Amino acid sequence: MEYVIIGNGVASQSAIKAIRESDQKNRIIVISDESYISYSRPLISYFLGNQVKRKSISHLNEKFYEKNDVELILNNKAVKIDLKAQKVLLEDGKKIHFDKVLIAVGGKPIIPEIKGIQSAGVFNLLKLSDAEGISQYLKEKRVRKAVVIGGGLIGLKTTEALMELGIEVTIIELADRILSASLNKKASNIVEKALKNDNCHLYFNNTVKEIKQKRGRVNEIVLSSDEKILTDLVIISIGVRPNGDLVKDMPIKHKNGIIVNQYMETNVQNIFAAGDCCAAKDLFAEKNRLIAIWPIAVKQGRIAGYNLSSKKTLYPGGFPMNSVELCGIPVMSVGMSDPKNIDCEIFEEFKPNKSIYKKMIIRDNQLKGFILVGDIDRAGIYTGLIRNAINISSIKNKLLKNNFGLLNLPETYRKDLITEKEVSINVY
Amino acid sequence: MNRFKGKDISGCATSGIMDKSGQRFSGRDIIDSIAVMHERSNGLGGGFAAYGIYPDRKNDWCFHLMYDDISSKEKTEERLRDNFKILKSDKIPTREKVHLKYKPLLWRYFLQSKIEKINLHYNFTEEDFLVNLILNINAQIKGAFIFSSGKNMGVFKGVGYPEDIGNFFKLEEYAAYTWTAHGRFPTNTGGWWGGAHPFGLLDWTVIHNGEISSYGINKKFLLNYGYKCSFYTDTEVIVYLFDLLVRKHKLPFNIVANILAAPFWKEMERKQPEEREVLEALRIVYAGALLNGPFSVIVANSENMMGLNDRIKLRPLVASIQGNKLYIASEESAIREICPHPDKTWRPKAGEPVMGKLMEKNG
Amino acid sequence: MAKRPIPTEFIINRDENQCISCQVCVRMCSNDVHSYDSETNEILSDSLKCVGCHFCESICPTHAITIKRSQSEFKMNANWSAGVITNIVKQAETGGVLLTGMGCDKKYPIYWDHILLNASQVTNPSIDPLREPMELRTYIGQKPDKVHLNNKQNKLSLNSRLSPQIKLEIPILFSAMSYGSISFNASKAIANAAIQLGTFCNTGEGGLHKDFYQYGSNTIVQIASGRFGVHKEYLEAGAAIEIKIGQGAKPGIGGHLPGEKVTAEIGRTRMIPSGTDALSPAPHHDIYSIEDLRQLIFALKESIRYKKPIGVKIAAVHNVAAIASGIVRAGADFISIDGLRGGTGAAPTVIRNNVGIPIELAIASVDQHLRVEGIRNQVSLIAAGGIRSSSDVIKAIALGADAVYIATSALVAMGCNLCQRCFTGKCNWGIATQNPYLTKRLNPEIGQRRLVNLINAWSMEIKEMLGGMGINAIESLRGNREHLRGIALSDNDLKILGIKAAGEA
Amino acid sequence: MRKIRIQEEYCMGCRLCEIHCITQHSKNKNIIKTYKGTYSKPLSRVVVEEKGYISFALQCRHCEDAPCLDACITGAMYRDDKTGAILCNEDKCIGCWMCIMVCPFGAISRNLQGGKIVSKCDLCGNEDIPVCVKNCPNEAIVLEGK
Repeated sequence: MEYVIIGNGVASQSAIKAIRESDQKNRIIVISDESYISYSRPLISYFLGNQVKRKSISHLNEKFYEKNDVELILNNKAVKIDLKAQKVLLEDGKKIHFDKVLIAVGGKPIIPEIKGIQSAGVFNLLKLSDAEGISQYLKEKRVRKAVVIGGGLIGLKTTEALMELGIEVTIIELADRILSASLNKKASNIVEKALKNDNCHLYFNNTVKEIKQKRGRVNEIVLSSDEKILTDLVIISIGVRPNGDLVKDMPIKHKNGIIVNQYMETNVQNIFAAGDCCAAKDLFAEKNRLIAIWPIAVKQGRIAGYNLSSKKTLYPGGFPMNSVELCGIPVMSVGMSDPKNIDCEIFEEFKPNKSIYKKMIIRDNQLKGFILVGDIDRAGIYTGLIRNAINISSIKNKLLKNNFGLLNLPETYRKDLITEKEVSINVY
Repeated sequence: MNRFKGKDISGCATSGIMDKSGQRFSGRDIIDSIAVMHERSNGLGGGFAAYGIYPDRKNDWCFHLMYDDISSKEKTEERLRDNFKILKSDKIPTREKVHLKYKPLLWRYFLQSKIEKINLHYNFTEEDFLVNLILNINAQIKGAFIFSSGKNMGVFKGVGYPEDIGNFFKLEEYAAYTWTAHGRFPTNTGGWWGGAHPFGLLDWTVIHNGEISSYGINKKFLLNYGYKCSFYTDTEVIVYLFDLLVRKHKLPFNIVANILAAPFWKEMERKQPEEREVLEALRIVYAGALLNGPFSVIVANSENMMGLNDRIKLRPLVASIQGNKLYIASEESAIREICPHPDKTWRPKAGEPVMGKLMEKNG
Repeated sequence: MAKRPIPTEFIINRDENQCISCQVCVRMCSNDVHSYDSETNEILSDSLKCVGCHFCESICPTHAITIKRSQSEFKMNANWSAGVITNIVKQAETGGVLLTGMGCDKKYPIYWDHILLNASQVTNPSIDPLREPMELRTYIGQKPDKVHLNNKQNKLSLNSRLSPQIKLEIPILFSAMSYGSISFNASKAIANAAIQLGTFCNTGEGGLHKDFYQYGSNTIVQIASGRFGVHKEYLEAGAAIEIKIGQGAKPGIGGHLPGEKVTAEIGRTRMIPSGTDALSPAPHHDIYSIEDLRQLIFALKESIRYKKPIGVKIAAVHNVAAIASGIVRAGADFISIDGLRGGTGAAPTVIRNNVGIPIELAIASVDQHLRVEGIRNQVSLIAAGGIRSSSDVIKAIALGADAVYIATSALVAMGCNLCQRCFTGKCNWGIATQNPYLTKRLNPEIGQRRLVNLINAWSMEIKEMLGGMGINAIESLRGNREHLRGIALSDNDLKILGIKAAGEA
Repeated sequence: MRKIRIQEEYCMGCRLCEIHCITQHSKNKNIIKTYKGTYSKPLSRVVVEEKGYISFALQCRHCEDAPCLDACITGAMYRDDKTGAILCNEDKCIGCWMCIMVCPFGAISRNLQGGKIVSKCDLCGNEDIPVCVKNCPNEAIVLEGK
């Protein structure tokens, strides 16, 4: 029997581990359009900023594929899945037989319609190759200024990387604040202030309508507000969307993300999906949802792996969460961070001068999400409360106490935790 | 002549022969047998018990007494006259040429107790009456000592090597169906004739090799039942225990072994529930009768002879059988000397009694 | 008005080079001796508050603390010692009776230390307990004078069953310590140890906590003058019942558990309102004479269908022997005699230090008296009060005890250092306290382990000593005073102890 | 697979575990030097939580199904094959604090002295018994498995 895994991101790897737990004999074939064996996507901005060396950009040891005896096909794109013939078609015409397929092709950057976007010096930063491209460009051209389009997580990490390299960065953000997806205004402000201190320019409610070039490479951008900004480099990071190329003309259901059931299986039998390309169970909502974050990719990959090797396992569902440190300020946002529902109780603590902001979002006596900026110690305890849907009516007002700890938790939950009774500690 | 000085401690030689059919035989054998073990005694005591030696007076009590002087003899005889009809009294026949350091006056009395005297005591059996009297005379009359007090049996003992004592008492002239003999090796008494073994009470006799570490509590236990131990000898304790357990408490002779050398609790736990219950009860109730420390004893009465070892066999004891004859001795040599080819010879296990029972009392 | 200061009893020696200001001592001391000065990052200690329990000393990670006796001395005066003076000062301040805990600490002779044991040489071999079986099993209960057997075709069986006995694998029991005077965890540790060791613990007059009914088979339930926690289930739960008449630490007076120690649980167990003082009267108000006692004994025997032994505990007082024989005749199956040095959770100092007689003399005279009366086998004797070691145990047994009770030794095994402040409820070792912050300091599993270790060590030593005497069953030593000799004792002491002087054959 | 069991009911709150943990992870492992020495003390990887008379010492549970392992984007967090302990390779850690975000025990902390790396219980790798367990006077934390 053959397992074919398309993509070699982290979802792919944890699927491999999971399969090998129970099945050491059957073949595993991994197809990747990249030329490297796996590396950690979130690290590429650190790589760009020289904060991480090339060798340590891989999060697993280089023997990984040998150890799990995986047949790795690099630099080759899977273009089609022939269900009848049970074959995966590759760019170069090769056909790979499969019994079961895992689609883990991740996402791809959203490229906006902007005049001059093809000009040299315009990049996006998603893959290692992008990072290498940029580094190369920086070396050749003497880049002093850069514009980052999009103040999302990638945008900001890129910004940080560039600033590390002594480049003056301007961020153009469509929304009224950075990290609009995960933070509210107060939280964003703290980070914005820090960015400004580090001499980074921010434009909100604004976007780029044209990229001008001189001698075949960018030297200026024009904002929708008609302001002009000189720059040597443009990074486009307005977001990522699930990569649906492979399935677009197949009977596989997909609506921003390949739809999978709780076994990570698509509507087509033996075709599974996991990671940033798939929309799976949302712990808080009825309908599936794509949550493009690392831990969920790991989890989904594993669950998919188990089910591939026919060890029936349920995906419990997840919720968004992210943690990052920007300009030395730790920032965390978990679950619903800026809900519109009025039926939520909000507990807040705001100390701008200390760059501290905390926000707890509670609905029907359960913690549904939180934002922590500046002080994130023991944040996981809150995450646990969300994950296990603990009734916190008795401790609401203690949540924001400093040295909030396990002792503040409802006793039964606390005891179950420390005696490691059946509480789910690994659901995202 | 140190009497009542500290507790007697001694190692010893023992030998016993019983003809279960009741056939009587001369004392020659037992003397030869005990003589073999000369090395095991040191001349400070030897003695014999013989059963069936007075057939024509077998229904009369026969007391053997030793007197240090005439006055004690008079006092005692007055006491005897007082309580008994003295049918016959004479000197115990001895061979005077046998050299012995010291020789007390040795007298023999055949008696019948006076019923009215017995009835003076509230529900006393004749035996109770006798035991009471014997203990009193022995305790109270200085210089007098009753060392044999059964029917149709006798104890012969003194200070010297056992073969000399046997010779002295002319034992080859007696015929008995059960003979026991003892050679002493005391470590702390100069040797007093009364202290030699066998120790007798009524027709109980005990010869004993060893030292009983539980002496103190055995003594107190007996005190509880009215036995005053006055001679500081383990042997005395053992005799009283037999008298108490078999004569007074009516326990089967062989069961007494399970009290004096009680099995370990763990062993009892392996027994059948009913037997276990019995054994545990015996040990719980008669805890004070447990003989602890090294010993091998030969106990006899008119119908039985029993050899018994302590519960971890710290002293030697060998037994043989040939035809109707049962031999028990400290050393096998003592048996082979007089019975070269026994049908069977064995080493009894610790605490496991060797029993000889008279088949039919003819004699 | 300022109090007249009492000189400190102890001095806290803190080696500043060793002290790392980790504040463990600060956190642990229930008497607030230590405090942390954040300005100087130093630990300060108030010697005056120190009771000398040595908890801080034992827990200090750098051994920086040493507790020393205070050097402060009054003018030398054999008659007016520092102790005497401070007591007077205290009473002048408070006008109250002086309270104390644990047993008498006065300098009366300790007869154990004047008794020597025997051993075998040549004439009989000593026994090696590692090679030969050594039996310590002991039965507590009334023994008949004789065993009656049926002999049906050489099949022997008991004609009459023995009266109820309790079986001890080692002749050592845990003496009465009530749940209340000691903590739940301490009681639990003791009960579990008793089970593991095949011996018994004693409820004292604290009743039996519902969680402890499972230990009933190894528990002696006590009935004291307060009748706390006594009811049908209680009586039926135990393996034996003990009527407590007196206690060695405070003969002739009742008990007092201060209200602050009476938590809800304890109140429930004792069947009294929590927070109220538990006062047990000096006498049982239904026992004003020996015949009253007999009635109670048989009332109890009836109530449990004669299935379990009933004992009576008395303090060792001057005519203890006569009293004991009275109790035997009143039908008791065992008598516990508690000597002068027996412990307590709280007693008036003056009583504790001046009333009663040492257990060594008491047990000797009781055993002797009962033997002379020929009733010794009708009762088992348990000696209590100041048994400190295996040699004390074996001497007590040779003097005539069937078994011994230990309590203080058990507490020491669990941590106690005899600071004698049990009545304050501030026991740092989590033993004599009900304060939840302190009680959790005694992990019952550790307590049990330590108790079991102690008793196992003692029984090994006892076996060695027995073997040395050429004895392989404890009953052969019981009352066997031939194996004891007295040293540096008066003829009278020797006479009472019923032993010869060392050197006598 | 080693595991540290917490016996909340026996924790006396003495914090000796913290003291010995700090010592164990200090440069010289000598308690006096660690506390009296000039350079700064490391963080304690075991933390005693205390409220009234309830207290317990908590360190990384080294979960079988460890969320921090999944959340770590650098692979710094790994499980030791021998002991089963979850360890952090400090050279790889970049301080994104994902692990802190997902640890339901709050048993991982930021080590701000040592740069942006996490500090967590390592079960005292080379010791045969973790020092917190070894030095707990009341067995409120006990080691299970080997």
